[in-house]
Amino acid sequence: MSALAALIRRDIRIALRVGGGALIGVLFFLTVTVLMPFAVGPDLALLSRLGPAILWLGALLASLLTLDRLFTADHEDGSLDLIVMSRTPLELACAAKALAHWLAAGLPLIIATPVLGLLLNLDGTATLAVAATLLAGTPALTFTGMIGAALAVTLHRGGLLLAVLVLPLSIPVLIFGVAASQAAISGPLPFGTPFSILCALSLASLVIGPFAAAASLRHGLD
Amino acid sequence: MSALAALIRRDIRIALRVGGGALIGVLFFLTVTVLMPFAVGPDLALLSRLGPAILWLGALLASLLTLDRLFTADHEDGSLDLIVMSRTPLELACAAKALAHWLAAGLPLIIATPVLGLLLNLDGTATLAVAATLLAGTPALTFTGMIGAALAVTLHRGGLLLAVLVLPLSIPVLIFGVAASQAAISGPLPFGTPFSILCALSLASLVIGPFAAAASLRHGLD
Amino acid sequence: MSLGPYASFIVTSYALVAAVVLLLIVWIIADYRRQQARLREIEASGVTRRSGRSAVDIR
Amino acid sequence: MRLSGRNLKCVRGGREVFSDLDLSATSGEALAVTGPNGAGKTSLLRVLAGLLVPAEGSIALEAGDAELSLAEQAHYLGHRDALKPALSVMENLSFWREFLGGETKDAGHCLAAVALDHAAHLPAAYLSAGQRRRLSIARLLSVRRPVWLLDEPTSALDAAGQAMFIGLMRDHLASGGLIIAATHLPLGIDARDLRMGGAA
Amino acid sequence: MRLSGRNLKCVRGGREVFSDLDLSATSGEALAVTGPNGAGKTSLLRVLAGLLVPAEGSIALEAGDAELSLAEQAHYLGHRDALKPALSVMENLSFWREFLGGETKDAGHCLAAVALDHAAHLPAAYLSAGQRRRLSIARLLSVRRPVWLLDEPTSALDAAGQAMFIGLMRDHLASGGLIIAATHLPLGIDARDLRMGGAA
Amino acid sequence: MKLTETLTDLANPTRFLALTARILPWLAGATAILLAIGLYQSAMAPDDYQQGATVKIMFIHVPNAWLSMFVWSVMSVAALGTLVWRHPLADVAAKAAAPIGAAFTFLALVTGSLWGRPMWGTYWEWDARLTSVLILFLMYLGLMALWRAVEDPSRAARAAAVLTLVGAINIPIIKFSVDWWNTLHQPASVIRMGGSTLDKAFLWPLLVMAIAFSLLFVTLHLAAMRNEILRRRVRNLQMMQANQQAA
Ligand code: HEM
Ligand SMILES: Nc1ncnc2c1ncn2[C@@H]1O[C@H](COP(=O)(O)OP(=O)(O)OP(=O)(O)O)[C@@H](O)[C@H]1O
Ligand SMILES: Nc1ncnc2c1ncn2[C@@H]1O[C@H](COP(=O)(O)OP(=O)(O)OP(=O)(O)O)[C@@H](O)[C@H]1O
Ligand SMILES: [Mg+2]
Ligand SMILES: [Mg+2]
Repeated sequence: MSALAALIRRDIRIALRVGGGALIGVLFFLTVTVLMPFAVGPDLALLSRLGPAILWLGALLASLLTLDRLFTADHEDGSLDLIVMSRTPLELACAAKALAHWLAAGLPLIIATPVLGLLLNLDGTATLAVAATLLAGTPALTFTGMIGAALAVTLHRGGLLLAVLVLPLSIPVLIFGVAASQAAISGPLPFGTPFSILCALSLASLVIGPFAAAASLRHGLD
Repeated sequence: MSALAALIRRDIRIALRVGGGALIGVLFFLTVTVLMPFAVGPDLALLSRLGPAILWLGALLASLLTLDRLFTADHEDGSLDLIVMSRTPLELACAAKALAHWLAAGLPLIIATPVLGLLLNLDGTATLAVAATLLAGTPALTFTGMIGAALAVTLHRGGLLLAVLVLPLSIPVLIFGVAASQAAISGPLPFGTPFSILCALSLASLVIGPFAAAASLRHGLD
Repeated sequence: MSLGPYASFIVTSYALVAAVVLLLIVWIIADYRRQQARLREIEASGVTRRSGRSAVDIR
Repeated sequence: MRLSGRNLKCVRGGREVFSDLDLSATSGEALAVTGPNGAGKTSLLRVLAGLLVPAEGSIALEAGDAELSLAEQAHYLGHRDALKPALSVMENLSFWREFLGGETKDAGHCLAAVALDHAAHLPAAYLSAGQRRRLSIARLLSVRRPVWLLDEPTSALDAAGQAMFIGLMRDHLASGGLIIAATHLPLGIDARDLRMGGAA
Repeated sequence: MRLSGRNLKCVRGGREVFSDLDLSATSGEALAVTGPNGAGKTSLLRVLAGLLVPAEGSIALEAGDAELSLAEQAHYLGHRDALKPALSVMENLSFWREFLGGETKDAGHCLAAVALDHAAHLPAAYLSAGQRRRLSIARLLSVRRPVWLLDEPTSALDAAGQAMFIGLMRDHLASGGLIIAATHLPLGIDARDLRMGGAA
Repeated sequence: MKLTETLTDLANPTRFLALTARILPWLAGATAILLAIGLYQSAMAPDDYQQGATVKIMFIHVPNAWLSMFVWSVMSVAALGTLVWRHPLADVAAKAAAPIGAAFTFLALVTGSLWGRPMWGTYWEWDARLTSVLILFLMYLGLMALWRAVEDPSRAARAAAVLTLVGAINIPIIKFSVDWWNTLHQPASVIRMGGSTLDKAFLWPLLVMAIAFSLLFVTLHLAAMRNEILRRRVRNLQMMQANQQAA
């Protein structure tokens, strides 16, 4: 237990020092959001309609930007060897690393959602809905992405596999996330249905992700 | 001259073998495009109106995704030291690396545009216009992003901080890229004006990017 | 002086400017005090500058 | 305690690195693995550490902790030193100490043992090559593991550092541990030699 | 040719590493930089290579090529070996040979000189530590540079490799080159000693 | 000869501290007086026939907007000092200016929005002028984040200098955005080719306020630079303390 806590603490600390901290995460989303009106044009109604998708894309991007090096960095400096050899089950260690990544990269986005919602002209309920879907859905992005990150290490292929493997896995998450937020904002579908699917996806990935990642690390190191 | 050619060849070869750049960019691009209909709803007219904006956003985010390790990999294995010491002016070497990156990661996006145009319900001229603006504009994205990549090395910081620093620089490119495509599709403004500004931005970044990157590498290595 | 129908906008903007400028001033003064205090603290612990002059003395 | 490998064969990247290799070491004993570059010393250590799966053969640890695998009872010191540049020296060491678990020693003492205590609060990015190596050695001390698998442990150490490390290895052997070390230089302690053949 | 540094001072991470350092070396001469871990040997080499800016002092290369800076006339062999795992041994060497430019030698010959010709088509990811070091040494041979700045060049080399490298350094000195090498082990060639002080 | 002497004098941090200690009170006094005059004049200024009393927002909006650009220009000059002469005082000047510039930019944005609501019927519109100022604000924040994120000051200074110079291209974009794109925002009326088009009744208070705010910036900047120098002195002493304890 304390081993896992130590791992989580270490990874968050590194993320904050190297990535520049949670504040930077928020600044990043601010910038991405500010970009949108430039591309789409200053049509406020349209902007608020696109709002959830923009926030979800930002979340995907933030997790992709940093996730592919989840294990690679540890592999390159030899830490991964020691993690594999340790007395902590590898599945739990993988889960701890993914959790730390989510805390450092996913959570700040969710906390910043209200501010960004303002810029994107979302009203209160819409912002709340997007925040709820992000909270339920971003763990799935991290935990499926983790599988690609593990394969990237064992196959010595960086981006390619991550992209090929992870994006198809995360597209359902994106679709249901955006669908649930849209449902909450404009109807006519109920919010509950896509949202519960989203939660199911997250729960499934919480289990499958660590096992798949650990299996690929265990068999693929050299 | 042959030194620069060797550098470009090496970087492209590595990109293709490791699989980083090209495919992840295209796949991300694809994801953004696939996601939009869900966000906007099944309104085909609106979709084709947003088409150029979506493609440009995809291109910007995809280049952001792959660019941050342009110099970091070379720094970590010591290659950068030798590149700095070499007889090739550092500005040219930086430009060559950026060019290689664009060839491996930017060009595939442009080649993929027609397929994505289909998905977004764009007609022939519109697709052509977007492809032309991307061809003229993505070098500017790469060459301004390079500055961030160089800062990543000298600051020992990765990811989001750099995105925050560099994204504001790419906003003008995005504006004129979208404006030119819109002009070609629906008028009333002529295509030429924003397009020539776009080309001017690209040319300016071709000069500023390598100088800024080289300056930051030269002053910041240790 | 009457400010017309938009008095609240005018007053708010002047008040905001005053608030932010005051905040800047307060921050700078507090920062100055903090650095001075730290310098005194270090000096009290016996570290001296190479020039041999007191670090707190800046005149 | 007795570590033994029987009839080991290792294949990497489709090519056979070594085969038919037998080895054994008991408590208090050191085994020096020597041989030309590319002979397979590092590969052998990684097989023992459980990081590579041998193509043939078996490895056994007798009279060890029955609940734990060999890897869980071993320290591995490789070329790459498992340090995070963004963390301080102390943070790096404390992390491994907590994460590896088991019987631990005070981190400050371990740093002092490798003469790095004055640098405890520096970021690891600031360390010189030898200082990094010393910090890795401090990790071996901070958590007790009976088996030490060392890959060229003294590289980058200065004369004082080598003497210090020889003392630490002696202490480890005296307390019932065993050492298997790949090396090109004399280890500095009494050690049986395991010579591996092969090309440069 | 004569390389001299006068009154050099180096500051890294806000801390002074060394100061008041003078050095000089002429054609055909080797300078062995020695000292405890963290004394500043690597820092000195990086200052000479132009990769660090000295806080004070000046460096001059007399009777070298006037059109080129010292860095452009020097080879730097550091701890990190500038190899790309995805490229083959031959591709790695050929790239540096073409990129560094100047007077070049056949890449195949250079690989043979370090006994790596049998591995020319392997990916560099497959090399053992000593083989990687040999490949870096092949880079020194493939392009002629009068000044060699070497940081612990023989680490990871086996006995045969060290003998081979001593021969290569001798040849380099005989052809009018000069060598500045940081090392903890005897270099194996006649060399003047530059002893640096400092903490562990 | 005289000039270079003064410059080298100023470049010495200790001399800088001594000199600024003497002139800062005068600067602060002058700022206060001019601000008082400017505020009185803007209170007395007549209403605009189109904009009514809201024209009073101009007297604070425009100086803040000008300063937001001016401060970045100051930082660009300092950046040259950092890269070309590697002078620590240039680093200090650049670092101290960033938060002040960010504050002015923030104020320009907020007062502009508050003016926009009565004038254009909206607080915010994604047009070129407004957005380029928002980008300027983001870049100030980015620079501040960079200064905070990197603890080694000279390393941070060099990176920030490169970035400042690159970001300087945004300044002409802000200035000329109203000419290049047709936007909601007013085109230049004070500083333009062919002389000012603004009525004297508004021009005077505006100019006084602009000078007052510029003096405010100089005062705050010098004070912040002093703090920064002290902060570095603290850092150096702490380092020496650590070294003395290690020895
Ligand atoms: C958030 C919104 C706004 C921003 C970011 C903004 C920004 C700026 C900037 C940067 C300038 C200086 C430009 C230069 O020197 O050429 C400026 C000047 C000015 N602004 Fe705004 N502005 C905003 C809203 C407004 C509004 C709503 C009005 C009035 C309807 C307004 C009226 C003016 C005027 C009259 C000037 C002086 C122009 C001149 O004389 O050169 N601004 N503003
Ligand atoms: N990147 C860096 N940033 C800040 N300080 C550093 C950095 N690298 C090294 N140092 C410090 O500079 C000093 C000298 O380091 P250097 O690497 O030059 O030592 P060295 O003589 O090569 O030691 P070794 O024998 O261990 O290789 C050390 O005290 C180290 O902590
Ligand atoms: N990751 C790898 N994939 C495939 N082959 C490898 C890999 N690593 C090493 N090899 C090959 O295995 C053989 C043995 O390598 P190993 O690293 O075990 O040698 P070593 O005895 O440690 O050599 P050195 O003295 O140079 O450290 C070498 O021929 C090498 O080419
Ligand atoms: Mg080995
Ligand atoms: Mg060294």
